[in-house]
Amino acid sequence: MELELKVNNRSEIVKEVKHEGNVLTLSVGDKLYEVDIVKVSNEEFSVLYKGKSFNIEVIETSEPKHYNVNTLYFKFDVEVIDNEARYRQNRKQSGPISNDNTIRSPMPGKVVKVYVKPGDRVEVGQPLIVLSAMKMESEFKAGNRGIVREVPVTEGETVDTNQLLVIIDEEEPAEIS
Amino acid sequence: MELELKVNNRSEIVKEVKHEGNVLTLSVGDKLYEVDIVKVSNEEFSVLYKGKSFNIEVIETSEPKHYNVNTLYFKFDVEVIDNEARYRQNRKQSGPISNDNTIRSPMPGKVVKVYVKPGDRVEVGQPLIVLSAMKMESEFKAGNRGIVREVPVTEGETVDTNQLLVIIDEEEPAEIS
Amino acid sequence: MEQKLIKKVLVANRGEIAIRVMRSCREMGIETVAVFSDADRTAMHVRYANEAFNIGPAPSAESYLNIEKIIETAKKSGADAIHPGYGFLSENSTFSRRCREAGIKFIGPSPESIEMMGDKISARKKMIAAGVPVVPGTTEKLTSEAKAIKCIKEIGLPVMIKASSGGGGKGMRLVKLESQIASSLRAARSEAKTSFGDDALYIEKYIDSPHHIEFQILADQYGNTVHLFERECSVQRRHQKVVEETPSPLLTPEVRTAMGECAVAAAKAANYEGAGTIEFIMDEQLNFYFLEMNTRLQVEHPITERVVGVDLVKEQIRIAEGAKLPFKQKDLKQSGHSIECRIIAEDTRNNFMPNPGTITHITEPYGFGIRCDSYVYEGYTIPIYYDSLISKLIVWGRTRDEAIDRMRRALFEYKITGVKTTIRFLERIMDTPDFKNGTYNTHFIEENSEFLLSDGTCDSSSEDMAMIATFAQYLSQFEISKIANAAPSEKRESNWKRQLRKFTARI
Amino acid sequence: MEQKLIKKVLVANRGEIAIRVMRSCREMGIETVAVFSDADRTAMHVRYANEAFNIGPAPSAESYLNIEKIIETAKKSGADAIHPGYGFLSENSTFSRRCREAGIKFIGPSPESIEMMGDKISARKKMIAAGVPVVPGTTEKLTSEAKAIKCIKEIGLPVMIKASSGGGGKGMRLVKLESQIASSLRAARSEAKTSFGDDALYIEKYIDSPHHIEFQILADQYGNTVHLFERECSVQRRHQKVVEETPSPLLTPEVRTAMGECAVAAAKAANYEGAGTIEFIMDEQLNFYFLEMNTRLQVEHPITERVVGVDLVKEQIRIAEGAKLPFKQKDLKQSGHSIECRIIAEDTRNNFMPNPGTITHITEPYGFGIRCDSYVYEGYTIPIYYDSLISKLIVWGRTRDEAIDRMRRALFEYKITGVKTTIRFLERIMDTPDFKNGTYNTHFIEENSEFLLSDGTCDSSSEDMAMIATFAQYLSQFEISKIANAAPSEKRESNWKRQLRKFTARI
Repeated sequence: MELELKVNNRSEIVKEVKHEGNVLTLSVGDKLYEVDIVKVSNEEFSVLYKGKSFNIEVIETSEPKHYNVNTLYFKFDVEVIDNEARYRQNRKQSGPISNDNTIRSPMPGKVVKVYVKPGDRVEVGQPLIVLSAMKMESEFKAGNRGIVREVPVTEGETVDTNQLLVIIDEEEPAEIS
Repeated sequence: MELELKVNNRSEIVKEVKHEGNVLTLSVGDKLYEVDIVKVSNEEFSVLYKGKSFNIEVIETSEPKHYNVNTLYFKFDVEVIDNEARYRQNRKQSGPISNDNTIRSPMPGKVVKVYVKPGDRVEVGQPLIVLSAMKMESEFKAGNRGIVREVPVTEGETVDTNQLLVIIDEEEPAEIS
Repeated sequence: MEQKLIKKVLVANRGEIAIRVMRSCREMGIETVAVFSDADRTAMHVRYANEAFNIGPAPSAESYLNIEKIIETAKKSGADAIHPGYGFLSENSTFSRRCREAGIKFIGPSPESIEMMGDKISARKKMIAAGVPVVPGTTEKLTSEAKAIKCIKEIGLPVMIKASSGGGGKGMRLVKLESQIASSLRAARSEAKTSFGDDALYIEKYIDSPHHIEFQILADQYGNTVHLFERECSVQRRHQKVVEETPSPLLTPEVRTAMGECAVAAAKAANYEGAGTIEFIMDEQLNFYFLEMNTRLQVEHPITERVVGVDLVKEQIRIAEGAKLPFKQKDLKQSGHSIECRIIAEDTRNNFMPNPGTITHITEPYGFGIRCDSYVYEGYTIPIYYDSLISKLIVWGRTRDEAIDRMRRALFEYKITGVKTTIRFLERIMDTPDFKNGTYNTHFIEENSEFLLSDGTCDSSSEDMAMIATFAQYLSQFEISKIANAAPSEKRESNWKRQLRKFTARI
Repeated sequence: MEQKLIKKVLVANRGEIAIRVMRSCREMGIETVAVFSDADRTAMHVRYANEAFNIGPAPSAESYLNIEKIIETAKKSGADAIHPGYGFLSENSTFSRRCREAGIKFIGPSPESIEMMGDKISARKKMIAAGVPVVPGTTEKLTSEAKAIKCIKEIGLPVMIKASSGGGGKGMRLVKLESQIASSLRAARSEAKTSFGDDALYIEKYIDSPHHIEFQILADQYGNTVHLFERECSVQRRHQKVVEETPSPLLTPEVRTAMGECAVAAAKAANYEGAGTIEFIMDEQLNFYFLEMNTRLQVEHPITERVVGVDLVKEQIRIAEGAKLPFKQKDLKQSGHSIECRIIAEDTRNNFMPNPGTITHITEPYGFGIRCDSYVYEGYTIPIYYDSLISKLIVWGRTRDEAIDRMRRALFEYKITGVKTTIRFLERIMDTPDFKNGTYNTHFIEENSEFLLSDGTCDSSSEDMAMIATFAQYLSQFEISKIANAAPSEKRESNWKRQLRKFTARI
């Protein structure tokens, strides 16, 4: 078993060398580890390495092959790189997936106010939409001048993290009069 | 949906009448219930009935279609009666499944001493086997006079609940001299 | 007044405070009624109560703030009293009045007391009359510059000059030096005139590095009033308390006594009944001024309970029943030190944005000196409609140092996954020198923000461990056959175990 | 003696006590080393410690009692001290001596103290010399009937006549009336002669309805010794403590003072260092007698910690470091009331048979005045090799009545599924009149067994609810399409949610 893993912009090949009972010998890049590792619950591992006791959570995310990994004091995003991931990554590098003209919700919440509709002309800083979550309201403003292309949500609708709220087609900035 | 359930020697037909959202209307025997019921975890239900709040655990057992059900203060064994269960029940009534001459472990533990082997003649009260669990030792004695037929465990072996320890072929009681 | 035992309490609240109130009711043998919105059917308070009734849609205005629906539910369930918790209707005088009209005991003060203390100007006047210090300042409009200068001299620098008709910072000037007085007055007047068409000014003492210190009081229906000492609440972020402790590391015994006497005088002036809190602002020279009264239980009440040894909810209920206070001021003492940390579902790395979601896993801290008032459970989805407080962690220690050590240990043990929380941020607070030394004021978080939000140094070996565990997780999903079972005595598996196995295939 | 700070502690134990010790170490900034047997790889103490090492096979004799292996592990890990917890090697003088030889500090008394107090006869003699009352009785063999009668008259009835060389109840006679003395002596002598070939007798005071009361002591390396008051441990089943409380409802202030002084004298006589417990037996007239000394931390130490406000493990460690006691006797006070219930994995309906197994679900109690020292977690399999204690529930109340109310509430909240536990049995103890009134002795469980083991009355509506929930469970497995989701804001599902869904399909 061999896997390419990526964490904090560092990519390493992790390779199983031996696996007897709880004791797993593996290489991470050019380093060799012998760990006593056991799964204590669905997403939690107890790892003993050179006597040190580590508790590590490995939690699946909504993105396939991406894991949130929590050690005692650190949180990591670990990605399993395979052919599919490599393909996606290449695509990502060639074209922007998000920019200032696409507004997505940063948290689950409820749309309390929509100020604009498709076709509206908006100026920099103009309020577009207000989201409410847990007694806190956040107003989202236009980052660029442009024409509203899409507003796929309505007032009163609940939205999830990362859900699309507004898309704006950018125009050239107007001359300052 | 209709099901025959058995609890404490009482059998009732439970039948779904209506099910809208969380609200389930059903009959238990000739009584009609309208309950607001929701599953809050794998084996736990929150039930509101006439305003009263109940938390009920329904836990699968190792026996199929038998559930341990815990309400606040009571523990019930609830059995789902279907054709298979009816067949097994009929069998059970016609022939004994366990008797004094079959000794099974009442808990998981370790066999620390085996006093007898197949073919041994044993008297009433004679020690047969000692089981140890959690710092407590339990000695199992012969309930009847007889010949040991089988001892399918050995000293040092760990056993699970209900595992067979000794079988004795009964003899007629000896005359008291 | 005659005593009337309460048999059933409707708790007009949700979250941790609803459960906290129900716990004391249960200990007293009192039945509890929960109310819940459509978003809260699976919430813990619904499951904990003896009875539970839906009172409307998710938005608070249509459920937890719906006075008539709550009164109707109390009548339907036969509750003889209502506990409002904190927030929602707890400081709503209309609600207190409607309870009185409906013949249901409101566990809290009268509508008259709530109204008197709710209006800042009437409260300030009442306090002055009762001899309680308020922030020094003019109470009348100043139109002459000479009079303004006279006032400033009386109050003493620094002062804040404000426009009488003002708001939003317009016409406001902070004056620290005597040489600035005249020019500042002129600038403020001109700005006030332009902004509000009225150049009248108002002058208030400026408290430079303020401390927020509050006193817990209890008053029965017979005028007996005691205080249960202070709570230091200066660790705040955007006026939201984050950490509270008692005793305050700042107070001297003399100042404590003086403040306690003022707190009792304030409560008496308000004709107060039940549990309440007098908030003070204090400067570095330990001068203290009345800020406002909270006519309800506070979020941070547990630290007082721990150090004074009194269950405040039980006392609230007994007072509502018409009992006399069971202790006098001299019976109450502070013993040891207590700290509370508020665990909030927010993303400290993303401007403290609320972070609702589904709780996947919780490990709560335990052991000597630990209390945790929480309401979430594994699999529970925190709704987006309400407050983001998910838990309060309270510790006690023989000394302040021991309490801090214990809090660090408890925060280390506390694990919540599924939503982002402030746990790590709170750990950093416990490590901040200003907090450890007890030398902090309300600017603490602002002044220490860099330290509080910095990462620890992460070496590559931690990364390696993260990769190893991920590898193991991946392995366990694909190589079921390689299961090495750590528990030695499982030969036969129950259905449950087989089910579980799917998820905990041990590698 | 010089002070030497401890930097790393090996905890030579498992279960709740190992974690309890590690918690205090963590608060003190001391690193911890766990040791574990093959059966304990997934145990919580292994996960809690900074380091963990396997020390052998599951049976205790080959792991937790393996002195050389533990010393070797301490050296390997660089631990400078060993905490033995309770049980296992905690009262083993050889272990204490081996630690000393290896240059590792044993957190506990010297081997000499352990040996002196471990031998009942030498301890009894030492106590008599120190002026501590012991159960009155002869210390020499009685062979003449006249002398025996004289002794009995001196001790006073009732007495127990025992065969000097005896054991197992043979040659033993309880004498309550004067008229029985002569015949009982004769019968005992004859039985002793037949059974052991020796008709020498021994006479001891018989304590009729005994109370078991113990005193906590702390002694530093400089001879400073204090007691931390009593623990009432009379609720026992087969000599196993089940519930403990402090203060004892039986003691008067005068008797408490007298016993405390005896406890301190006993510890001084033993040249004691560290935390220890002096056990007394007490009759209905409050006469008390030294029973034995436990030269270690007791299971029930948390109730003392709560009422006196001292972390006993921290004091043990500080004493081991060579620190002086930080308080004198007059600084220590009892505040409020504390009760501990032992939660044990046993089947109370099946003769209290141990009931190991896998924990499927736990809900631990929380809130004001609750402490829970546990070590199990969901999915953990309790091994068959060790003690069946899984958790200790400790409550505090301002009064004894409040503590009992709180314990009932906490037991109500405590839910453990997967193994049978004593929780329900403990709830019945809290409801037993003799316990509520505080009028109980060591016969309590025996005398109240019918009440304690009886079922509540169960009406058919509870049965109906059980059937309804079972029906719903069955339904949820077969009608996945009918899922009605209680949480309103879930539109998009994470993988995790999809996985969970399989199990929590809401009906």
